[in-house]
Amino acid sequence: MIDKTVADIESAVADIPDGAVVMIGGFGRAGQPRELIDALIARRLQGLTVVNNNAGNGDTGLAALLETGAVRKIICSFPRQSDSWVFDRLYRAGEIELELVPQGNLAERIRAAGAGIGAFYTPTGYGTQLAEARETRRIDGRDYVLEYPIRADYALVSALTADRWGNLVYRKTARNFGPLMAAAATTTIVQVDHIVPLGSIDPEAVVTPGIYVDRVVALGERAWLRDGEFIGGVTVEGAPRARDHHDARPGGD
Amino acid sequence: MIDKTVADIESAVADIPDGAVVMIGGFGRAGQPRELIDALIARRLQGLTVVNNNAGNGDTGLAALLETGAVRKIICSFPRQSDSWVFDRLYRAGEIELELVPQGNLAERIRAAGAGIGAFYTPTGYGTQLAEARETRRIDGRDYVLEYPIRADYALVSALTADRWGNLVYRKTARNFGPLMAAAATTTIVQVDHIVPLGSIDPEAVVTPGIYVDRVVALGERAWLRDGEFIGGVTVEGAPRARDHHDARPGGD
Amino acid sequence: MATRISREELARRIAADIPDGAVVNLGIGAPTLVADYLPEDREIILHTENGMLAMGPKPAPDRVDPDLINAGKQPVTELPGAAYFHHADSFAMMRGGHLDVCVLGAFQVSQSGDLANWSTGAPDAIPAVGGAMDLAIGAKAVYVMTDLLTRDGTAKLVTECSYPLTGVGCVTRVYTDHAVFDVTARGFVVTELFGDTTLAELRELTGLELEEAE
Amino acid sequence: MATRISREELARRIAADIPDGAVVNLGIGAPTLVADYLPEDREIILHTENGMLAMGPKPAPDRVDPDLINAGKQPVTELPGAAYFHHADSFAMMRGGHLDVCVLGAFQVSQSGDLANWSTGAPDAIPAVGGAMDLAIGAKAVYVMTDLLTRDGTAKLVTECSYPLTGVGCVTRVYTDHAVFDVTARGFVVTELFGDTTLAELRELTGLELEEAE
Repeated sequence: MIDKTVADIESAVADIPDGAVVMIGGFGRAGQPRELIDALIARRLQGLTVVNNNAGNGDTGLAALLETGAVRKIICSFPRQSDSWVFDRLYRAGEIELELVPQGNLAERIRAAGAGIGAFYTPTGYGTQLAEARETRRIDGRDYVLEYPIRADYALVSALTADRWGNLVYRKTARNFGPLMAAAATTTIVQVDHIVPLGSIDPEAVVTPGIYVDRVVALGERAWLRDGEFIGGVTVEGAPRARDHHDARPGGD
Repeated sequence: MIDKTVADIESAVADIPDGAVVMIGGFGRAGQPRELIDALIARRLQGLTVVNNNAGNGDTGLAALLETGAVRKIICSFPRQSDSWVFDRLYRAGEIELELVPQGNLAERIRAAGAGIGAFYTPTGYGTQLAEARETRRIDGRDYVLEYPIRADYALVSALTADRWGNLVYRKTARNFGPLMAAAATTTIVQVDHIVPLGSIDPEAVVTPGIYVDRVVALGERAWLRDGEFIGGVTVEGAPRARDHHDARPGGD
Repeated sequence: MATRISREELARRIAADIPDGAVVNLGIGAPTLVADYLPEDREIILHTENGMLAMGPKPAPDRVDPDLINAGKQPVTELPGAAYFHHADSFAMMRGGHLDVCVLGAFQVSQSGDLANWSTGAPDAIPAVGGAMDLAIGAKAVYVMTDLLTRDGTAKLVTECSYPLTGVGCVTRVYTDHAVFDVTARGFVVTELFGDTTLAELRELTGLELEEAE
Repeated sequence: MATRISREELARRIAADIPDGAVVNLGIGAPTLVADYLPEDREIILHTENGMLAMGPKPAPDRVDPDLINAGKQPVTELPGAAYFHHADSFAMMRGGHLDVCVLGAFQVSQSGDLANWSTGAPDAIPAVGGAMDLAIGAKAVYVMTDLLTRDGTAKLVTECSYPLTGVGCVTRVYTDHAVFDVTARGFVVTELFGDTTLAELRELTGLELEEAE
């Protein structure tokens, strides 16, 4: 019997070694495997290469992982943000290596790894600094840059629901990099709200088939959902929302 | 307001010119846009290039189109079948050109056209006759063949349901080439069972977003479905099933 | 000094050029303002490169959904007809030329349509590109929305970009606070002057041989 | 003449080697027989390259669904845990090395693991390849299921394929009606003999220097 369920989040990441290449899903808070990242932080690893769209925000999640000095190199499209102070400091101090990739090439390179494509010609980045060291080719009158796959040892992904085979559905824009990274990593570890019985996920709506998933861990419903319905009441970061005047009602809590 | 609905199948294909490159979805009967093909046949065109996985079966659908002499060239992966006698005759008579492409490369080349990829290195076909005239490259110890996109002027696709924006869902293995061809053609024409009100299709389950679709035409439910439920009672070709002894019941019709 | 139009007026001006039925991506920053001025009688579908079509306006404060954000990581909503997809599908949609229009900001636009909008090339700057390069080369029409001049009075329309490029020969049209410019084989062509701005003034401000539309 | 095993026995023998949890593609023709012998105490997921995982057995005659077929265009069923996807995703799954096992037929297999199974190269033949080349190079383990000899007694295990190749160096193991052969850096190694077949007989039938497994 196939059962990819892992009981707790610590054991889900227990075998990731120093020096591993780790893809981390998410774009902003959406699809960010926050609890898996925390479990990875607790491992106190060294020399990781991380693939993510960004390079961490504030002091939590990926930024907190960077803060521990665990990450040697990051491959991403948009490191500099208003709250990327952890990355900024490490980068300026020369303590982290950056490979900057246009976002679509990042996505397509991850896709290529999962799809067994050896390399591909993309028009994105042609004639720019980010294609400087790369092969180019004119095809049918358009200029292209040759890009290679990005593979990983591990992928940490957040989805909405899984079954014991690892079939996954996501929720809204939290889908982002998850399906791509799941296919591009040797070992894919997924956190979900719920694990449902096999056969409960509509086969037409499966986004990541279980073939790409190795471990799933259920963490319970996130604060902005109740019984699968959106209830709101949180910030865009998922934190409880501070009430403002408009919400104040006599006797309200 | 966006309304891609076309009232009848004849007008859906009315502007396809002689010499057009036409992708036709389907793998076997599943996903085959039978009625669109019939409407195309009625146009009595010349010099078409057709992209399909096969080269027609029996005397209907794509085979019937070939029979009219409308097709100059076919790009496919599996022309020779037990009932491909129409293609076989034309091919042996030198009346149709064949470009034979391994099935996965066919799918990926169509995908590349829709995705703006100029070319890609695939391991499939390396060292075989079907890669003989092609560039090769060794990448990370594996050998690859360079393949180029396949684009089309028109795609004829069959899906289950559409809305007026052209968002599509398919049914089971009838999905096959539809989503790829819809993205690879300048004009995509889709036949569906039903057109539903905008907002009726679950945004998580849309397989082909309307951005890839130009025209949708509703033909009513196919014989093996009733109110969206599978009821059976047909052959694999969708024809009414001849009753056998096991079905005979006293008083049954 | 010539009359300029406000950023909001410019957003409204750009919105007026977006046809019914268009699929549009509005870049981060000023271009997002365009969404507020889309004509109500047109059905225009907004794409966000993090994986959605038919993005709606921002939600009420108590309806913020961390799973439903735009490319600027701001909360948004979902309109009827929406679809979600992963990043590779989303950027394939862009790169494959399926978007009708994108609106982007700019540091510089050259007369051959080169765009520079991701880096000033400052040696101590931390680079970040995001989806800018994909947007620049992907859409059927690439509109730039920008002030004509930087704060220190330097023109953003140039003979050749001095800042690192985002895309080569990719810009269709530039909407500025002074005028609208089409990028053509003959360089910039002024198609519309705002307020009392004159072609002569624009030539002086930019130092470019600007043509006037016929 | 050595004792051979039947096609059904061979299918059962192959099925016994497929581990619990494996994702498997069974090629068109004889390999589909393997599905009938998969051990009931193992959960094995069947992939069909036309876009499905967790394909089930053929339906009852009155439950044939034209939208639910396998790569051989035969009606099949859907098991709990199934997923549907389009052709590019399906072949990405194969090409990307995500299938554990595929079982294919063969015209010839060379001692370096080259496979020929799509064309006899006859000058008047109409070619057709389908997904054979993708399957040959894609799965983690590529098992060939074949008679050792053609009808006219020629061995299908050869030094070098004379028929057009399907894939280069891609075969893991060959299950024949006489014996099982692993493809190794030293050529074919016989790992199992059926009935009273001997290594000497196999050497005579094939003309190859076959090694015996240690």
